[in-house]
Amino acid sequence: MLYREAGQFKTSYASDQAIFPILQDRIGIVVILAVAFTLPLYADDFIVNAVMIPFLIFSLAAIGLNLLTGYTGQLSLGTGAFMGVGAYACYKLTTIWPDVNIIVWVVCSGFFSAAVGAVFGLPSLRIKGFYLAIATLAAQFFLEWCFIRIPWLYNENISGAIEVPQRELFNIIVTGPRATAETRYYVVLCLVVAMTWIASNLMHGRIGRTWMAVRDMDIAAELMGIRLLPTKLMAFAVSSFYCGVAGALMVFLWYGGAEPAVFNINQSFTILFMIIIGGLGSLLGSFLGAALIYVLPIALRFGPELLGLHMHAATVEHVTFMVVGILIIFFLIAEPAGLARLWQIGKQKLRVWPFPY
Amino acid sequence: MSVVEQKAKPAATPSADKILSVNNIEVIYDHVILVLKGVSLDVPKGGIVALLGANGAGKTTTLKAISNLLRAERGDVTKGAILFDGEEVQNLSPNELVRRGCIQVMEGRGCFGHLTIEENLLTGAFTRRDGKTAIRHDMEMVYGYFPRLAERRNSLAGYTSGGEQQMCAVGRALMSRPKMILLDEPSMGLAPQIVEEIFEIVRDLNDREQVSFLLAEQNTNMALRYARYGYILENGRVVMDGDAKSLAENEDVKEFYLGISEGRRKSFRDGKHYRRRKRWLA
Amino acid sequence: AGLMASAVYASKAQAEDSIYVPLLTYRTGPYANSGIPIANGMHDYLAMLNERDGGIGGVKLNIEECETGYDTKKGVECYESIKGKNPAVVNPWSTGITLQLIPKAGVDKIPILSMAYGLSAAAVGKDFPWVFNPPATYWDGMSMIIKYIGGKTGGLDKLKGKTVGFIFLDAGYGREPIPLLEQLAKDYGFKVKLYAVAGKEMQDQSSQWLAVRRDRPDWMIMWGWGAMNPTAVKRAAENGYPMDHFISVWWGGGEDDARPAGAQAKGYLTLNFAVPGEKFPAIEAIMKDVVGKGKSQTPKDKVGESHYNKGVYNSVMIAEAIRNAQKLTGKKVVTGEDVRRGLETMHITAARWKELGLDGFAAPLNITCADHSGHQPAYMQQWDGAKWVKVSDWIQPMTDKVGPMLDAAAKEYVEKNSGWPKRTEACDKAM
Amino acid sequence: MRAPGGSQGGREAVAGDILLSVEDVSLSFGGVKAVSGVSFDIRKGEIRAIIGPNGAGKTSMLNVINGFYHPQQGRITFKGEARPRMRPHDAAHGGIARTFQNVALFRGMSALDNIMAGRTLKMNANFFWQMLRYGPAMREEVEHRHKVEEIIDFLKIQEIRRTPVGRLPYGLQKRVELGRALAMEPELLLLDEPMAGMNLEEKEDMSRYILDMNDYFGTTVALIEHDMGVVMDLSDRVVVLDHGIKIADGTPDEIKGNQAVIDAYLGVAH
Amino acid sequence: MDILYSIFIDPFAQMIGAPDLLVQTLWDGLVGGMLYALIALGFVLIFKASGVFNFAQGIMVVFAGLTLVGLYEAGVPAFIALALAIAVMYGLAFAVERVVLRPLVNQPDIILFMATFGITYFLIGFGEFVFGGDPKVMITDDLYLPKGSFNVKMLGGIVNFQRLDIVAVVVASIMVAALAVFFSKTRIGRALRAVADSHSAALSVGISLEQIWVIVWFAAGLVALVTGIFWGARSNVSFALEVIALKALPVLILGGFTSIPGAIVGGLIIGVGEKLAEFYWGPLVGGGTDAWFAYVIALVFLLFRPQGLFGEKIIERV
Ligand SMILES: Nc1ncnc2c1ncn2[C@@H]1O[C@H](COP(=O)(O)OP(=O)(O)OP(=O)(O)O)[C@@H](O)[C@H]1O
Ligand SMILES: Nc1ncnc2c1ncn2[C@@H]1O[C@H](COP(=O)(O)OP(=O)(O)OP(=O)(O)O)[C@@H](O)[C@H]1O
Ligand SMILES: [Mg+2]
Ligand SMILES: [Mg+2]
Repeated sequence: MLYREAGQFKTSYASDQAIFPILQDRIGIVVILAVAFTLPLYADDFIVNAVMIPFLIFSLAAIGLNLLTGYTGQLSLGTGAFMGVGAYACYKLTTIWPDVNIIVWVVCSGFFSAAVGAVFGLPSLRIKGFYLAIATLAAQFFLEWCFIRIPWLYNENISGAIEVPQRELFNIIVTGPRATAETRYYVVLCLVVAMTWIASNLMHGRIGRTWMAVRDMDIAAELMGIRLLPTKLMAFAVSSFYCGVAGALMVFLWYGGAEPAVFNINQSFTILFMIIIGGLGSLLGSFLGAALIYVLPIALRFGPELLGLHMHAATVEHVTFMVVGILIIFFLIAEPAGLARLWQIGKQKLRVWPFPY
Repeated sequence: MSVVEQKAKPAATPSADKILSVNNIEVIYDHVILVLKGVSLDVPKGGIVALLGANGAGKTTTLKAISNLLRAERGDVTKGAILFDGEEVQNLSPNELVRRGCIQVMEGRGCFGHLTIEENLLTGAFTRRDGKTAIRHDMEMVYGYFPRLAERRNSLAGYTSGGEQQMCAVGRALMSRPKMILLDEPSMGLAPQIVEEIFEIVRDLNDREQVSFLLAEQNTNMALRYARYGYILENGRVVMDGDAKSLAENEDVKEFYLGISEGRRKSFRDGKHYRRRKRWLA
Repeated sequence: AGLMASAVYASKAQAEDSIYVPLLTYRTGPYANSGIPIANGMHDYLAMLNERDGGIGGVKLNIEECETGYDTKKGVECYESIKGKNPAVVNPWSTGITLQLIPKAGVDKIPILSMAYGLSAAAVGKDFPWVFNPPATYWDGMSMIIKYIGGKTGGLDKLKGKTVGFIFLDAGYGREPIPLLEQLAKDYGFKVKLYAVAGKEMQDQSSQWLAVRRDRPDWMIMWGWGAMNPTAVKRAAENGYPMDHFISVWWGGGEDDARPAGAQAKGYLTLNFAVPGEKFPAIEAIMKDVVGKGKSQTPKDKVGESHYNKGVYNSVMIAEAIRNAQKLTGKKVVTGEDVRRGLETMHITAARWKELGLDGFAAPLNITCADHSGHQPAYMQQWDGAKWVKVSDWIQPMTDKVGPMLDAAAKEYVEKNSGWPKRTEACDKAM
Repeated sequence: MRAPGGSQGGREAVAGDILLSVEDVSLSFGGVKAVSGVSFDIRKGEIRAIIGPNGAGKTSMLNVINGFYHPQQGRITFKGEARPRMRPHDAAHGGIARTFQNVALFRGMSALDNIMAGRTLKMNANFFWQMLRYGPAMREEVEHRHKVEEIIDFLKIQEIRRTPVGRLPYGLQKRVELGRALAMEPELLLLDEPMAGMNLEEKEDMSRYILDMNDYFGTTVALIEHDMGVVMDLSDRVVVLDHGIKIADGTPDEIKGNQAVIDAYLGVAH
Repeated sequence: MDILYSIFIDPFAQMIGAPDLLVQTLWDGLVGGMLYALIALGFVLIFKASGVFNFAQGIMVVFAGLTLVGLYEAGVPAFIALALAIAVMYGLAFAVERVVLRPLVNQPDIILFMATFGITYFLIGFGEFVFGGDPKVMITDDLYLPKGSFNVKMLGGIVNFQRLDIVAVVVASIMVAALAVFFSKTRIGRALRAVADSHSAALSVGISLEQIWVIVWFAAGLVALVTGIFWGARSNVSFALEVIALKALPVLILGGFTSIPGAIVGGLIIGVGEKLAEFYWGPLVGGGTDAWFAYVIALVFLLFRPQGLFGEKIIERV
């Protein structure tokens, strides 16, 4: 009985079109944001640094991919490389113009990966589905090769890796080894919240509808006056923008340095799996998926220790792999449409509670 | 026969004269969407039974529950039982059901787009073991029923027109030599004389080979002309049943399903603006 | 998440009366074949100290492995999870992870020991007080190989006009020695041909070896890892490349690298800095107290193999650094800060090796405040079809060539990383 | 365009201008001749039916009209303009909307969003405002929502506004599809078997919608349908195809009596 | 000018100048291509029969190889180990059908794809748990696989043929031919294609998905075992082998997901193409082009034939 929209009347279409039309949802989101913004006050460094920051960054990348794959229906396996483009762009920008605020560069780096993404999105006009994956795979491997082969990209560092120089924002160190976990966390959190909000706006408006139309039935979409190529290219660009920013954040605010291997195909797969398991075409799903795929293995690794079991590190790893595999299958069977859908069904049940349906 | 009577009957009694009996089933999709709220019906051996009802009444769902295809749609029969030839269908897999002679023609065709028309027909004979010549023979029979299919036998089904696909789906079901066919809107998208033809085929098979039929139809007129018994489904409940003749004479049915009021057929131009349907029970 | 945090704290509390030695290892993933013996060697030696001596200086070692799978992401995660537990030292065992940890080490005050891998420039103690890469850097290794080749051709000056092929894993690790190789090529007048092997191609390499057949280099040098090594050895043999002209850096010198090619690999050469074999008293102690008692994952017949002994070498350095740190500070339970000082004053003479029960196991090791690598010599070993045989004396690196390049590289690193801290840590006197 | 409500009783052929004309169009796929040498025209404001047996080439004809297929031969003139290599979205821009034989809704979206998607062409707030969902973007959204709600009221599908269309029963899907096409405010609406799979009452409703649309908005309609009752009652003129060839063209009454049509299509029932 | 020369003239001059090397390159490409095709075949089988893009094929190769060698190392005679490995692959097929596919019938492709990723994860963990992460040497002698090589003098040079490669090519060709016939000519083959088209329609005509899936997964398991043996013999059997599955993707896509001959032709085009490119043009850009070249070839072909060379037509009609 707690979760009912009964009695909440909409008096205008504007309010009916709000993203969270139900009061309880709005309260929920405020609570989540409040918890997120106060987290460093009571969580330890490990949680902030090794769990929350990567979780948020992965969520952002997952949103990026979800915009393309979940909302527009274009399967992409090049996420890792697009993230890499963002990271390398950000690195080049901040080393060429060190005085410009790093946050500006992080955001700008998204434009570079948007451009690259749009170029590799061109074949999407002709090629579809799993076949399209090949175009993005070509992007993945070609770009990965560029990250290794073009020394200019990493300023000719002998190690072949990029290192993150120290940068400040209002005299607070935000990147480099001396930036505290809290600072980095807040920067990441703010960006992720802002970009999620923007993504949500886009998806609830005309652009989102055209993308979904293209996903669901491209022929019908075209017969309704939607131009396929510009629409798909825009999806590629926006999606790559998100991935690029996520990549830049990953290197600058989490790893503090990166070699090309960070942006390999496994990264692409990881993020794809996040959105599938979280829910294609759902922003919430991007977060849930990131949590399951990234945070769960960490939790599992520390699980045995928690239970006082002393397993060998490698054994823990083996068991973790098996359990994660089983859980993926389990969740898929429980709800193929993803965790986000599971959540919706839960809400629906709550709505009719205490009756079964 | 009324709904109440059916409920009272013990569910598991196999009865000799019924090929199919559905006892008070309830179906839920996705764990939350309740679609059938207690549907019961019987099909006698060698009978033709029509299942009528508006859009969304639950006809397709009922048929899928019978042929056990619901699981593939994340639907579940949560209550009640379905007996085909004395056996609980819930314990049988769809292919075992087909082997036992119960086959469904799905709504919206469901042809295999990447197979040719001929290959589509052959898949219909998948469960058969009586040799190539028998299968050939039946294929010729199907081509005899639908000459249009013979013309298009080597084209991929995905490229054929809507009506051709519908014929293909019906023909494919015939290929399995079933004892009972569940037809879901067979007339949809077919030209009038083909519709007629399909119903003639139904009657013919029923006469000659004692094949039983359960027809879910919107074309009430046709359905009641060929069926012997009918059920009317509204909102997941059976609201009326009876002999085809008596149904056809019922005033409400006449008005809402047959489009006859005051004894004559109305023109579609004369439709009143947005009438509210009178609902039974629901 | 809260639960996990408390788990982490719980083991922190445990650690009060012992020295926490985390080992970042990888027994899974595509590079496991190289990772497993090393992990075993590292673990077993430390475990042996616990069993035989009750730890170091009377304090037990709390040895804990964290599985990285050679994956940077997991490696960093491991680091984050151990850094709160007062680790004595971190061994990242992956160049990628090392690069990531280098900037963090100084901030978290945890020394990084990257034995003969990682960032070569980190040998410059002035700029990298927290990073150690003994006994030799990749550049040292490359210079030793060229020296060896020079010796075989009758002097370095005879290299003029010869062609040297370099086949490498196309990643930071494999590319690192290229600048030195090119420098040496210029100095001695030989030609260099590069053959890059992408990570995905590790198992194939046919186009690379075909190119080798075309170019007919006089010598082949390899910087490979994991599954790349055995495949390369096989391809070389198949293409009829003379195996005794095919030399790998020390990481290609595992038994598992040569064994799959079997007799075909006969003649294959690699550098090594820790002599394989189980006839050393310390290794025998491992056999008796650890492996023999089933306290290890090592199969008996793998004790004393080439990579295993490299793992032992790594742990000897850890143990010696802890010992030094105890002496320097007078504390029993030492932390990362102390161990850093211990590492900077590490001096394992031949006599000390003997004391350790490892007589002739390795060349003397000398790390100082300025020199975090030691630039110690290595020797050449050759596969005889079934095992490794030592075929050369200790080869000294060309310090005169390597030194200036290291300094330049370190300088460049510091310049590129604006805000890189100036060294403030004082230097201890060598003991 | 006729005045609202001005069409009770028998309909005279509407003497509008020619909106679309199809001249000698042929289309074949490999060996299959889907359409061969068909010519006819559609006048402004009329309801034009296209009938014929299964596989006669009716759907293909619609596909040619809105640029999804390109005929090998012949010419389509729409509003006095012939556009040889017209793409489907050009047709949409020109004011042609359609529904599909096998419902082609955007399955993952709600009914409301589907209909809103129909208004894409009419919306133009730029990316920046879309991003913020504020200012022009929000205004536009609300304004079009009003229009869409009118359509929803018109089609009586208020209750299913928020239901993902994939889960709707077939008949309602067809109705939503009609709504989506209506939302485009087309000049020419192509309906491909809009009443297949509907029962009588629903057909009556649907007929009503089509007539009203035709009356109130002056939308020209090309209608493919197999229910002869509907075709004969609704349409002003009928063109009959068989095996890709036009076999008759005329008012419903003429068609009813045409022997060729009876043989090829209607059968004895009528 | 120089650049143009080294792109357009020099490589061809080299080819003509040293025809033996060209032949060797082509042969190596052919062998490589056949071996890619073998992996691709595993994908095709499952895709064709159930519309599932089986991400786990790579790990199945490793798992099959490890089982064989692992059993052998545990003292089981080679051919009994082989038989047991086959049995294990059957068990795997059975389990996958029961636990994964059956509950996920009629779900979109991408979901099934994801499920196979779950299988991959499980098999990695399970395989390492049972067999350990260290690499194993493939048994070749006991399986009577030939060793060594012979040189053929031709075209003014010598061309080297590995005996093992020849066997690999022969075995791969036989498997492909057999499977191609099976798919196009038999009743089961037709049913498989029907299942790939639509699960629910296949159910409705009485095709037993359970049975079909076990058959194809088992067939794919056998293909994996053969692949494991040959790839294992080329380097060794380790978890690193899993990545070669990625090399099969362009082959698969170029050939068309559903075509068995396509897998072979695609394999050959890609095998030969990438070897030629790396060998003759690679040095211009510092080598390592084989990391991506295959994908670019595939992409170029796709732009002209969006369904791959032999793929089923993409049906578009409304
Ligand atoms: N897979 C599904 N998930 C959720 N709800 C469903 C699903 N399939 C059908 N429904 C719902 O079940 C109800 C009955 O649908 P059903 O398809 O059985 O109706 P029907 O009588 O066959 O209608 P029609 O005449 O339009 O075919 C509808 O309200 C529909 O929304
Ligand atoms: N893309 C295509 N490729 C091959 N053949 C096609 C294609 N589209 C249509 N056809 C063929 O053209 C013929 C006409 O098809 P069309 O869909 O226009 O028929 P229709 O008149 O709409 O029939 P129905 O009433 O059954 O829907 C059919 O025989 C069909 O098989
Ligand atoms: Mg239905
Ligand atoms: Mg049609």
